[in-house]
Order: sequence, then structure tokens, then C-alpha cells
Amino acid sequence: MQPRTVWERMMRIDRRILYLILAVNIIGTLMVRVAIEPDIPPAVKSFYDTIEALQPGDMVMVSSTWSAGTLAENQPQFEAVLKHLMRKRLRFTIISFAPPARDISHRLARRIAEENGYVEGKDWAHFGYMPDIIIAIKGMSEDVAQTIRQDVRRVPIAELEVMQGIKSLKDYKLVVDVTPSDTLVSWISYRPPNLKILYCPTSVIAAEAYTFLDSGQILGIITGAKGAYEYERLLGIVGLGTRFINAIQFSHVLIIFFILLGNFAMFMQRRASAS
Amino acid sequence: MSYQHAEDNWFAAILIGFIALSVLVNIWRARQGKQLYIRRIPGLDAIDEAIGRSTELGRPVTMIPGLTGFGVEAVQALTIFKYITKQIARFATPMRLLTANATVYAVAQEAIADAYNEAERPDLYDPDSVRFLSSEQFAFASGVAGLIQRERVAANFMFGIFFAESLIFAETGNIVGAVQIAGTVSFTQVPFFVAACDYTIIGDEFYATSAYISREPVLLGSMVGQDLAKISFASMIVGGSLISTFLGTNHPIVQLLGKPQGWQPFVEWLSQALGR
Amino acid sequence: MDWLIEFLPSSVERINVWIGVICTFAIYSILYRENPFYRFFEHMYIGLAAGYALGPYLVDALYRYWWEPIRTEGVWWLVFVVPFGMYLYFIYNERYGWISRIVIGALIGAYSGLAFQMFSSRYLPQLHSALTKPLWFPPNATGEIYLSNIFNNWIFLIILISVMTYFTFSFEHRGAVKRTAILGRWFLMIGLGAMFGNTVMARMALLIGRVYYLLDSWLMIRVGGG
Amino acid sequence: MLFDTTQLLVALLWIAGAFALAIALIPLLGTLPPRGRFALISVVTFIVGLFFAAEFFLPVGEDNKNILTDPFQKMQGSLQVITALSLGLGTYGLVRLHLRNTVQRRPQWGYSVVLLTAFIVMAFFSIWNTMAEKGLFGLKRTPLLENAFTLLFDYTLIQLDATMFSLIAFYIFSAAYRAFRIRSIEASILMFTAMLMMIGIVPLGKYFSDWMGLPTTLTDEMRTNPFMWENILYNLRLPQIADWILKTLNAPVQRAIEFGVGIGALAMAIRLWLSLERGIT
Repeated sequence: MQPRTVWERMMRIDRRILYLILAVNIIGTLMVRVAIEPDIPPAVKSFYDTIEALQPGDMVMVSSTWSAGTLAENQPQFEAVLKHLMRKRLRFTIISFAPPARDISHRLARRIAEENGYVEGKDWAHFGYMPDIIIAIKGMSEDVAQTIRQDVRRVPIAELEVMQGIKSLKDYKLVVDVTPSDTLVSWISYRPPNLKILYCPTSVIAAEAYTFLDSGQILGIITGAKGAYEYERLLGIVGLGTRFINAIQFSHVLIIFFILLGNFAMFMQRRASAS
Repeated sequence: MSYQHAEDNWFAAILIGFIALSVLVNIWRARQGKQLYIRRIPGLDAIDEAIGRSTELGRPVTMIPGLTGFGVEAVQALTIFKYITKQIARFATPMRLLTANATVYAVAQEAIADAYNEAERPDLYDPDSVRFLSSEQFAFASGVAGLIQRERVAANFMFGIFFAESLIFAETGNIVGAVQIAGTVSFTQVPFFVAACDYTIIGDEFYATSAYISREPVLLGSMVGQDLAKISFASMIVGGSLISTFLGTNHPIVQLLGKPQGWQPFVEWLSQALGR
Repeated sequence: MDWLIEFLPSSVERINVWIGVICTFAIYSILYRENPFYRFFEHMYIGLAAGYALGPYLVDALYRYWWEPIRTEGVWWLVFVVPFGMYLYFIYNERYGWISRIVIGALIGAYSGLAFQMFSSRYLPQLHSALTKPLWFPPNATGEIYLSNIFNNWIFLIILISVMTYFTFSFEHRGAVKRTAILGRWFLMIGLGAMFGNTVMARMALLIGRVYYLLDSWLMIRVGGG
Repeated sequence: MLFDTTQLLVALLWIAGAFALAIALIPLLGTLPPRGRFALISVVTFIVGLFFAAEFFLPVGEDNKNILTDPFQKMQGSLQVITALSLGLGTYGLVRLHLRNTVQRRPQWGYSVVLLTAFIVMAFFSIWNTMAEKGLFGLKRTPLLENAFTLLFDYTLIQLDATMFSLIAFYIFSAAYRAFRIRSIEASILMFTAMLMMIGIVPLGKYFSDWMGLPTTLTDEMRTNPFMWENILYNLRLPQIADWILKTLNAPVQRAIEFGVGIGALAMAIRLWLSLERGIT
């Protein structure tokens, strides 16, 4: 089975060559900086506006369930959102539904809090890890202190200054769900009726969420690292999204080019074998 | 915009009751021996065509029942594989069924042996044709890819629940020029199958296929009941849209249809309307 | 020169980074071909993942939802949960294997019971939203409604109904219904195409994140964007 | 006093009693005929399901709670305990398999040793870490624990995890080139949409649109008059097309899928609840 024509040889190209092309493309485009201002999609704009509309001191829950596997997508979102919350001087608490997610989000939040003069326990808190999302949401809808008991540093919830005047999820204004999995459905299904939801999914599950955006079950979407870049531009900061965006868009160009090339080769090959 | 309890809008309870009833009544009818109708979906024709192609070529056929453990989808995938095996047994085309789960493996062995018996060719059954490769996602994927390439399979059937390994299967099958039919309820993987396979059975169609093949009363009845539910959804959407257009988007009937706290305004409106 | 000294694994921190990098390259070596190096790290990965899960998932859940409520709240009936939950382990026993199905039955029952609230909360607001899309300027317009909104509402309705038609099975698709269903399948492809485009972006971003780690933490090159 | 399990001794006695009862029941269960077994499983499934269903359906009082709302937390917690036990089951299966490989010196048994070693070391530190967090048995976080856990978790497990996930990018690229062919109308629609999305959602899409000289802003006049030439051009911008696809074409498709999946899931829940599903149990 020796390939005969150049087209056939092209179609049977060794996959390792393709891998190499992709790797080189990504390393190259990561190093170069081409600044293109984005068009802010309405879903990101309404995300921003929802947070902007809150009053200083309002309470926000950040649900953070991502860890190393999807770090590249979720970390830029998480950082951008936290920076926005702190800029607005909002109070917030973080909760994770996976143990690695707790460690990673606590570490990051502590760093960003220090940079912005936020004090853990006073301005924000990390509730640690809850194994079951349904128990957590249904329980917190009645009583946060009873459900969570202690924050990640083992301080009882009732003693946290940040929790003053907050009894249950009903006293929260907003949930921001930063996630690579289907936690959104649990928030949608089991939250108290008036709690608003903002959504930071990985891009894989972003398209599915547009039906919830249309129905008003969620109010905004930041789509992966690309969305984080758009959000960073809205906030006027430079973060991981800004660093990644160039490599993301040129990898798209590369893939589109190769899909077209593959189809062209097949077309030519068919014509050659027909004649 | 969420429901804590059914009391938030009793319409939810009514709708759930209606769906439950239509499913249960149809299961009961099917069990009573009533012949319920399910249309023959185009995917089945595609399966038959693929079987035809592979028998012409005489090369093996591979079947993959997804990556998950033993569950509803795996059972239904095996139902379809049993059907395929019965067809190819008549032409003595060899087959390989590759699993990633020990329980699925055990059940598959039984099912395939059954299929050869039912086709009256028990002599053709080779226990080694059903294999357990690995329970690790990518180890399984590379095992399948290797086998597809080595044996240059003529047709490749993938039914069940799939994850990111789906594109490795589809790509490899494509390279050896196999006819590929996929059927999955994992919507995130459907794009890969559509782009690389000859035909893709999507979502509910997968359940319909196995119900059609197995004629299992519970599946048939449930399928018909679900259809009733879908038709009622569609008619509520069309009717509701018309009411929204002519009477306004916050008309009590519109509020009743799904809005939490929509029950009270509807009851008030209804009692007023009846009182008048 | 300074860079080289910093680069080499001379501190605990750097040794850790180097170990991480070795792990990364070991996994990537599969891209060239299957090899013992990859296999070693693959098995290590499975072992580590299984071992890690025991702490936060097993011990934590037993403590939080079993031991703690028994001891601090005095919920005495919880004591039965673990002994009876252990019936699960009969699954490997031939004679008593069926006993494990009792426990699995309880889990399945819970899944079914929870499905009702999920159904109501997740799907009914979507139903409500689908039927509050006016097909012409409605009598009680709140906010501004433009012709383009009406146009999009029509498209929304047509796509929704045609895709739903495609997913019906209990009657023959003939004539107009058949055409609607075929249209539905094509619209479905548009939705799947949108998912596909986003999936590609997600996968690329993850790879970019990894390359970024290698450049930033290992080679200590400050990358793009300032 | 008898039910006061906050006393350590009482709690331990209760647990011992519960274990004794569970063990004593086994021979009794063994005498059940197959029909009885099926009935028992069905009844347990039904009752547990009924609890959760009733919590949702029963009317609520002023405080938005009904009689089952408070026990709900404990019931759900019990399920969580059982799920955790089933995790132990999976681990047991994995360890058993590789122990057997090692003991019987099967081919490639060296890798099984690697796996078991990694498992034991990690399990030790992971359990220690969890217990230290809760302050159980007076365990503390020592420097040894901190360092070992950082190495094993942050610099090994997490790195392996992230790398495994990122491998898929290579596979997608290779599959895109070698398998994604215009073979049917469907595949063409899908791939055309995908390519439009890929370029429309990134800043390059805006860049191309600007370069082609398409209008960059939407004015009020354009909004009220959709047939204005500028408005038509504005809507041809790649980002606008991508957003329109996501919102107007993709959203109803996703919703139709949601309805199908939701109705199917509800039907399946009912079948499982009433033990009608065949071939599973």
C-alpha cells in the first residue's frame, strides 16, 4: 500500500508532524504579542453590568470547582471576577465542590486579596470543600452557618465578621459559578428563587448554556480564557486571558487552515484517481 | 426562577403527573400485548447498509459500547450489537466487541453468544471476539485504535456514552476507510462523530433504535409516553406564544405555564373569569 | 549565566518544578509512540489519583456526614448507614452478590426522587421563556421591542419546534412533518457546530496553559501581554 | 440517655450494635428466594425515592419548609456516605487487580508495583492530611506532611492531570486534518458553522471585520430601521454573526435538546423508581 500521488501522501501525513506543527505554532504565538481589541459579546457585557449594579458591601458567593485539569480556562476567569468584586468593594465567600479546587482557589484568592487590601474573615472567606453540592445549596438556602460550620481555616462561620447580617443564601445577591463541570444545573435547580447566577464555564460547555441565558436562569457568561480576556479588557487589567488570547486565536487559524487543506487534498486525490 | 417545592407552582406537579401517567399507561398497554408503533429511524438503514458493505469486503466489524460502566446505555448498546451480530452471522463476517468495563464485558459475552445461537450459527462464536482492553480512557482508546488499524476493519459501530476518546476512534476508523456509524447521548461528542462518521444517531434516537430492535414493552411504552410529553410541550409553546403575542407576555395563562409563583395569578384570574 | 543558575534544580522549589516538568514530558512522549517511560508515569498517575481520593472523599465524607452528626447532634439512627452501606462490598461475592443491589437500589431511588425538583427548576423556566417570545408587537410591550427581535423570535420558535419534531418517534414522518424533521436535523447541526467551535477553543486553551507553565515556571521566560 | 450518642461510649455501642445487626441479617437475607430478593430491592428503591419526591411535593408552611425538609439534609448526607463507600469499592477493585498481577508475576507486573507504591504513599499522606485538617486523633500538619503533600499533589498529580487533559488538543488537531471531511450536507453545515464560530469569537474576527470596513457601532437609527444598509453591513461583522448564531440559532437547538433529555430523564427516573427497567437489576 504505497501512496502514489502527492495528494495521497499529504492525506497520510505522519501524525507526529502534525503534532509538531501545533506545538511550534503555540509556542511561537505565546511569545509574540499582537494586541487586538476584542468586540465585547453581550453575554460578557451583561456579566460585567450585573456586578457593576451591586452596592459596596453586598454579598456574593463564588462557587469554584475547577482544578489543575482546566486551569488554563478557569484561572483567568476566577482572577478577573475576584478583582472585579474587590474593586467594587463587595463582600464575598468562596465554596468548592472538589478538594483540589479548594486548595487552588484558596491560594489564589489569598494572593489577590493581599494585593487589594482584603482581609480574610473580615472582607471575604473561603468555606472550604463540600462533598455534595445539593446538600450544600439546599442547606445554605436555610442556614449557612449550620451547613458549613467552619471556614477553611477552621474558624466557625458564625464568628466571621464578613458574615454579619447574612443568615442564608437568601441574603446573598449573586452566585458566580466558575466550573468545568455540571455544577450550574445544581445551582439552577436548588438555589433560593431570587438568587442571581453568573456563569464562568470552560468553553466546552459554554454553548449549551445559551439556553439558560435566553431564559434568564443565568445573567451572563464568560466563555473560557477567551471570555476572561474580554473581561480583562472591560476591567482594563492584564491577566492570563490577555497572555493566552493570541495563542488561542492563531491555533484556530491553524486548525481552519488544515481542515481546508485536508478537504482540498481529498478533492484533488479523487480527481486524480477518477482520471 | 427556581422551584424549592411543588407549591411554588402546582403546574409543575400537574405536568410531572401527566408525563408519569402517559409513560406508565403506555408501558402497561405494551405489556398487555398492544403493538405500539415506533417509526423506523434512518439510522437503522445506515446500520444495515454498513453491514452490507462489510459482508462484501469480508473484513471484520468492530463494536464499541462506550466507555461507561454497566447501565441503561450499555444495555441498550448491547441490544443493538446483538442485532448487528445476528445479521453478520449469516455471512460469517468476523466481529470484535471491545469494552472498557469488566461488567459490560461479561454481559456482552453472553449477549454475543446468544446472538450467534439465535442466528443458528453457534459454531461461529469465538469467545476471544469479545475483549476487555482497559478501563483507563486513553489506554482503551489506543487499544481500540491499534486493533482497528491492524485488522483494517470494514465497519465500525460505536454506541453508548463517549468522552474525549471518541475522536480517536473516529479518526482511526476513517483512516482505514471503515464505514462508521455512531450513536450516542453524549451531545458534546456528537460533533466529532458527525464530522468523521457516515451516520450519527443522536440523543433520543439512540433509545428509539434499541426500543425498535428489542421490542421491549418497557422501552416502547416509555418512548411513546415521552412522545406525548414532547407533543404537549410543543403545543404549550405554540399556544403560549400566541397568547403572549395577542394578550401580552404576563397574561395569567402564560404565567401558569412554567413561571414559579405563576399559580396564584392564574387561580385569581380563573375565579374572576368563572365568576363573571 | 544567572538564568542558568536559577534554572537548574538547586532548591527544593526548583526540584519540585523539575519533577513536574518530567511528568509533563513523560505524558507527552505518548505522542511520539507508546513507551516504558510513559507507562511508568501513567501507572503512577492512576495510583496517585486513587490514593489521593481516599482522604478528601472517603475519610472526609465519613467524618462530616456520619461521625460528626452522630457525635455532636446525637442523630443516633445514622449509625446504621455505614454497616448497611458496607453491603455494597458483597458485589464481589458470588453467593451474596445480590445483597449489594439493595444499596445500589437506594442510590437509584434517591436519584429518581431528586429528579422531580430538578425537572421543575431546570426545564420549566425554559418552557416559560420559550412561550414568552411574542411573534408580533405585543399589547403590553415593556421596554423597547424592535423588528429584529420579532424576527429572531420567529426563528427561535421555528428551530425549537423543528428540532423537537425530529426527536419524535411514535408516528411516521411523512410530508410536511418529514420536511420539518429534516430541517430540524440541519438546525441541530448548527447547534453542534457551535459546540464544536467552542470545544476546539477549550482544548487549545488547555494545551496553551500547559505550554505557558513550561515557559513561565520552568524556562522562566516572561510571556506575552506584559 | 439511651439515644444520646453525643456520649462517646453510647455512640460506639450503637455502632457496634448496628454492625452486629447488619452481619446477623446476612444469613437471614440469604434464605430469601429470588422473587423475594427482587421485591426487597424494589421496596428499598421505592421508599428512598418516595422520601425525596415527597419532600418536593408536600405542601410547605410559612417558613417554606415541610415535615421532610429538615431530615432531607441527613438523608442526603447518608447517601453521600454510601457514595463514598462505593469509591472505596472501586479502589478495592483496582488494588486487588494489581496485587494479583504482582503476586502472579503477570506480564508487565513491574508497572503494577509502581501503581501500588504510588497508591500507598499517596493514600497515607492524603488521609493524614485530611485528618490533620479536622484535628482528628490529635494529628497535626508537620513539615514532613506539608513538603511531601506539596510534592506528591501540587508537583506530580496536578501536573499529570493537567498534561493528560491537554493531550486532547493534539488529537483534535490531527483528527481535524485527517477525518473532518465534507461528506454530507450535515457534516458541511456543522463544519461551516464551527469554522465561522472559531474565527468569529476571537478578536481576529473583529480585526477582519474592521479591515473590511464594516460599521463598528450600532446606532439608535440602525436599531429602529433594520433595513438600513449600515445595519445590514453591521450585522455581517464576524463577531455579530458568531453571537447571533450562539443566541438565536444555537439556543433553541440547545433548548430542544434540553427538553428531550429532560423528559427522557424524568421517564427514566420513573422507570427506575418503580423498578420497571429490565436488564439492570
